[in-house]
Amino acid sequence: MGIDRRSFIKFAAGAGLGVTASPLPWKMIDDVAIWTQNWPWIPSNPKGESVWAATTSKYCPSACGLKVRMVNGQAVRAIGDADHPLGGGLSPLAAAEIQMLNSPARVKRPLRRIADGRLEPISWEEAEKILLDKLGAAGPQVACVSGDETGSSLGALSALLAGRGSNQLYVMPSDAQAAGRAWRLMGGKGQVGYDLEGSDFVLAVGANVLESWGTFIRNRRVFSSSRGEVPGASFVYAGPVQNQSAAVADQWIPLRPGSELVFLLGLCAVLAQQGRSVEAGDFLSFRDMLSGYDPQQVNALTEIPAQVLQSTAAALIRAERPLILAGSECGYGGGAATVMAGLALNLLLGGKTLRDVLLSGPVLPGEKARPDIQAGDLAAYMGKGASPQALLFYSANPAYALPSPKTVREFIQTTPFKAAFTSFLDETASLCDLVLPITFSLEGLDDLESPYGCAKPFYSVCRKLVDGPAEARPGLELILDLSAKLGKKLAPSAQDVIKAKAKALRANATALNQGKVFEGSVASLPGRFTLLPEIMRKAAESVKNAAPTLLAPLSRTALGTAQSGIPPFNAKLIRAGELEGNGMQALLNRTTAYSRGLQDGDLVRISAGQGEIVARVRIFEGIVPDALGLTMGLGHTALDAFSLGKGANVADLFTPAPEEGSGLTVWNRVGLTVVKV
Amino acid sequence: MNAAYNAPLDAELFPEGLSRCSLKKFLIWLLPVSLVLLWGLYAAFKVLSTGLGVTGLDDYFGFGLWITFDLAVIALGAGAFFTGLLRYILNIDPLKNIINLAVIVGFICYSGAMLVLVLDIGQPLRAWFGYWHANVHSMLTEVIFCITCYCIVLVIEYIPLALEQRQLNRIPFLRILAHNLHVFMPLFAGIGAFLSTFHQGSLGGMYGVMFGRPYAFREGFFIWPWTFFLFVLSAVGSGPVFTVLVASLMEKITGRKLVSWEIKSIMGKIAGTMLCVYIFFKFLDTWWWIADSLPKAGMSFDQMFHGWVYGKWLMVMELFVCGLVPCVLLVKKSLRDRPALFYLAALLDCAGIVINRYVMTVQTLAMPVMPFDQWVVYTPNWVEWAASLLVVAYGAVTLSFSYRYLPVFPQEKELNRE
Amino acid sequence: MVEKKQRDAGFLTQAAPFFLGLAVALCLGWWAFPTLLFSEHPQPVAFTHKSHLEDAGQDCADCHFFREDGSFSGLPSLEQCAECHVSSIGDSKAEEDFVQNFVEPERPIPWRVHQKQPDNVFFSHAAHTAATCSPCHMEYDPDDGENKPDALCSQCHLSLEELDKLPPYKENRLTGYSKTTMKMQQCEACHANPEHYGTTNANNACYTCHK
Amino acid sequence: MTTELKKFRIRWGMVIDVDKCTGCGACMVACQAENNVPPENTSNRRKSLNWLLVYELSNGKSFPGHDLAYLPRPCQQCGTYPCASVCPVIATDKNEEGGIVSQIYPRCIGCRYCMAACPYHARYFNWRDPVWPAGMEKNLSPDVSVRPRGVVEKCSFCHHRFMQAKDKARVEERDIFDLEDGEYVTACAESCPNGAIVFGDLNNPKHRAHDLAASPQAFRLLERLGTDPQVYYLSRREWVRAQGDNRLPDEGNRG
Repeated sequence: MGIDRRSFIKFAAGAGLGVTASPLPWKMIDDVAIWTQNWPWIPSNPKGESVWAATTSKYCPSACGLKVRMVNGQAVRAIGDADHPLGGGLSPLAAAEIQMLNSPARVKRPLRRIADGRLEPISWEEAEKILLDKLGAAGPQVACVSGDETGSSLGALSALLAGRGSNQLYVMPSDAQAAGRAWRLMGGKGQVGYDLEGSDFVLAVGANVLESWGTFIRNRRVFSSSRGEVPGASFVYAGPVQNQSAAVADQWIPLRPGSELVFLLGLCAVLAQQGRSVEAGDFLSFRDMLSGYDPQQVNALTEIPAQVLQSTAAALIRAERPLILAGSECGYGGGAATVMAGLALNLLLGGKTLRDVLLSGPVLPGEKARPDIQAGDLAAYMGKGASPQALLFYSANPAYALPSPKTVREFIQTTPFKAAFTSFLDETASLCDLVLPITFSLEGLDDLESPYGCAKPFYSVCRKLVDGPAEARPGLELILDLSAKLGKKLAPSAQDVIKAKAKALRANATALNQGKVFEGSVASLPGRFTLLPEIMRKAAESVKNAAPTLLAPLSRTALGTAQSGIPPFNAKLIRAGELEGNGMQALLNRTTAYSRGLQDGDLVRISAGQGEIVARVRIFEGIVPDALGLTMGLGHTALDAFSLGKGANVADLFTPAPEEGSGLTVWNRVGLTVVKV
Repeated sequence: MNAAYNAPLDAELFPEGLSRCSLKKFLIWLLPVSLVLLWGLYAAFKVLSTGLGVTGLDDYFGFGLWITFDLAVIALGAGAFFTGLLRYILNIDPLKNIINLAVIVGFICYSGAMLVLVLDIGQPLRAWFGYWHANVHSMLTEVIFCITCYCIVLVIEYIPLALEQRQLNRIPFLRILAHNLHVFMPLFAGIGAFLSTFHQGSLGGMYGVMFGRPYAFREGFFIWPWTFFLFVLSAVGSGPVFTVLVASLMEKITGRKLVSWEIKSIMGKIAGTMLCVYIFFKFLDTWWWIADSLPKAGMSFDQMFHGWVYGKWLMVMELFVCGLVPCVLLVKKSLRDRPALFYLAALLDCAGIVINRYVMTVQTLAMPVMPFDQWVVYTPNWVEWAASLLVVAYGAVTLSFSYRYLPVFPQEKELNRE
Repeated sequence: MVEKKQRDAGFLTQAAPFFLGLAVALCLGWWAFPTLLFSEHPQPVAFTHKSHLEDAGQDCADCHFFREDGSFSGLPSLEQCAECHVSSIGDSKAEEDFVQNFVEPERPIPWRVHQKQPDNVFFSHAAHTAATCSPCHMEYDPDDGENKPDALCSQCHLSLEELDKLPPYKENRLTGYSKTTMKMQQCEACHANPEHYGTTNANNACYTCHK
Repeated sequence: MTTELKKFRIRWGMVIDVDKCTGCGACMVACQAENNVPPENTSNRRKSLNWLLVYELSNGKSFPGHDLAYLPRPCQQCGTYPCASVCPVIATDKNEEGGIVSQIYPRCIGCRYCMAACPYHARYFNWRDPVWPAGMEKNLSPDVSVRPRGVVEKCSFCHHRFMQAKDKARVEERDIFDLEDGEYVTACAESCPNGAIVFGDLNNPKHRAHDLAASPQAFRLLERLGTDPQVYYLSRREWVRAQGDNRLPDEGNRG
């Protein structure tokens, strides 16, 4: 019996009816819709009990407190810790810290440069062998750069170098370094501390106090509490750009870039004229020097209206416990003289809010104290161009962040052997012969002592909370191991270093290991200071011959650190005023732009020294005349897709020069040439 | 009829007594259309497989070219329901000469719009939620219900025409079916008119209810904002002439007379009359919008426009050049009877409605409502164009086949007596 | 008469393909499809509630308890199991396997949860307690001796406490849902019941259950 | 057609002090991490998901009279919502105690009508499937389901935290509708070091947000459209308040 067309149609009709009358089509329609809510390629939520642990952020430069939530051994969220002395909220970096554990820029295994210039994975045994060989061969001809100022790793590195007979350990330049030099010169013993909590009038000069300067999360918590129902401290910001601090400050005092020092001296002059003095051997010569900075002269130098100077000084005098914070917008290169003038102004006002924060001091054989290490001038060292035999980088990215990165890159490249201990494959690591993965925040035992800005000695142990990449090793542990293998045993383990530190600070190591932080007591200020007016005077001289267009860098914490680049979560925080598409934006006010024949949207080539940046003009009225604002933290040439190809690196334009007087390398008055493309 | 030697290969399928071009010529015509179709299908595949990220739509313009296109074709496809209404319910007999085309155009417009909607919604596999989990307060629910139902009605209206195909018509069952469907056509025309009026209206209502968008928001009657009624009126004011334009375009392409001038003129008169009513209320609405609605939202008339892309010229075009002008040209018999002016009026009429749908969709969304927000410009990308052209190509194919094999135009034989 | 019979027979013969198609489709739709749609998986551990409750004298709440943060510990963690089973304490093969495969390598147990809900559902165990339901539904009262203590739990969960062997877990091949889990309709049996609104805090708002 | 105002015993609300916001963006990052919003490396800001977006406001004056402010914009959780009323499939609604406008991802069909209706641009569409850099999906939060492509999402006032706070209260046998101030706060409010965002029950006099919302310096965005938002802003700066709503030139400042 053949199947004719007719019976086939009948069969099909019956089948159609039958299927319709069965659950098949209806269940399928429903299940297909359910399938769309459970697509297998969409990641699923972890499930399980939440465990919380307190720690201090090693990623955020503010060293804010964190409470980390973990589920099934994975960190899932970090929230702020209001009980932490430096905490009380999150910075945009701390908020992304958990995600940075799995950043695409992470280094996950040791890498070695091979003949064709690429980096290839090798085993730790091989890597260690190369490292020990090269360090052994280099002898005392070894230098090291660390990007971690607050951890015991810094001291351990100094001890390691001491064992090799070298003292070439440098930290990345920072405001802390400038302040350290100033404080030491003026007679301070430890690290200068600022009692923000106890102040009723905060004048931030150059320091972007609510975004990037010092322990800024704590600064912001103090700011927050000042805005309660009962008005607390006033915040005044003086600087070239209406930045984050200026946006909420009670007053913004526009200052031309680099004129912070003169502004501060002007304030000192008004106070000195009113009979204020400082217990200092050279106060008289200081006062004499100030006579060159009366309001009229300051106005002539910097165009700050005399009346602004007078009223600011009056407000400072009215305040019971004023605090002046002097620093630089970009966080480094501001020089020691500005900080000295800031400190002098604080002292003229009684210095009630200044603190001498004593540090733990060396605990390892041959270790150098932090201020001694900070005394080294990395920019100057690399600028001189005499490369060592071996160069080590520890969580540092000078090839991106140091001024005139081109010189820095040349310096690194001419060094016969260079190795990076790093969590991220940054610009510097990309130049190295050997890249060694170290754990990131939360992944390995680390510690954090008294970050710059805090008012009291502070110490926190950053415990291992989660597993890092299988081959990443905790940095401190690694340094100790390395030193031992090079023949100098520093300490049996990282835990022993921490215990020694705790002992030195008279802190409870057990509590520290449980996540509690230590806050020490305040030491009294030195009875007598030295003001060194000559340094300030010399430095202030250079303000006189300022270039017609000055660089005003803008800091944006959200854009990451030099080592990490832009965290993936933060890429969408970039605003139109910072990047348009992937093009850099140059902020100019209308008058400045018109006087240079520029209009909104014009493409300009901005050059200074050897560096050059192409950017688009964006009219922004919150910037002083004759200044050009550029956002820092962009223009990475390494790391991951979230950092690459976005804008330009402002450090390219930094032209380092020794500060007259203090000798510290500075780049706070960068003159620019702006040409329309 | 004996097969002539020079008759095309598929001559057996042609409508009784009508000649058609050679199959080769027909296929050559279909070739470019198919290429566009394939391009559109590729775009559709991209959208369905990777999501709407491939389009030029964004979070400011959740609605863009596609929705504009949908609204426009649905308005222009209104010729189907309105002609059906006049032909079957009001018994305006001469319209029988164009009703078939009106139905086909309507079917193409609605099925095409639904095709685009499938691409436009992010989760097409959940499209049936519109029925199952319907929110009766949403204008869009009304749209979903009415459009799908009306599309089914259009299919039912199209079936008897398809069954009149010469070979199919030989099968007794199909012939009887076709005949019976014809008998019921007034019923379907009535349902169609009801459904269509409602969703044309609720498409307008969709915009009118958006009280967060001062550009579109209108007050209204009961639950229906004024845009509800304006959309109905504008659709019936343009749909009929669009059908005529399609017929005339087919005449140009085929080189044969398909619809008599008289019929076209009637359609023009109907559309013109309705357009007049529409334009009258549209002016009233615009005045009230400027005088009352906008100031209530704290906004001025000038704030509704920006630069060239969103300039006032669009409004001048919509209301005057493509509104008042075609009104006059279509209503006044002496002007209407001059073919050049008639076609110009028809084109302007349709363009005006497209502009209306465009500004209601795009300008509504482009206008910043928060004072610190900014105007944004929307540019559709190739995916959106390709998918829209997919519908145009699909329409061309459907029309081509319908014309070639179905007795679409009752007057054709008479008008083309050799 | 004969003619009619012939006609009937003719009709039957003629309609046979139709009914054949109907029958095939009905079998396919009602039997083959529902069977094929689900895949079957055994549990990773041959766990028995019975021996834990009866032999070991444990309480339900020893494993299924509320945490301090209000969340519910539906399944015990491996550490909890290992509190007793750090090494085999009995002589069953199942326990030996468990210790070997999970406790020793510290591998979390990939339980297959019959009531597993998708990510977008938040089920609050704390809201569905005897305290909420028992005032009206006496049969859920745990203090009522006549009723089984799990009467409330078994409203949603399979009753496993008397079983020696765990039933296999069936998973929808397409959606990944457990066959025995509740769908929204079943939640709405209570949540959409207006009688619940005043007496409990149950309501049928979307955000009562979705996340 | 307008939506009726729904009244609830609890009205979860936010009071955002614009004068305290430095625009650092910590709230935006915290929000993404908390709510499993994927990171995006796109230069198209109009296609990236930001449940909370910080806008930069300018007073429009020239130097030195220029002033700027930062205004974080979560979903305004409107009392008279323009969005939920237009959803054809009830994927968004305002129904539960607390008055949070819900968004149900498995229900949403992705028509984007709600986005068109929302004047605050608070709603976002998943233009693509969410992708985290390899390995980062391990750090997803357990609390919020991950959305597939093709659905709309928006700020939920971290509603899952309300669920968790209620569960905690239930276990402690407390009234779930009388939570203490601060027991339930959103991730953004919690993250802000400046304390610019205060979250609480606007109807509960024991909550700080209740008093702050009544401040003479408080304003809401686009109030005159009648949306009745549950998000309040504070600023002592007149020009900032003026930018909260549209005003005709002849209406003065608080029209």
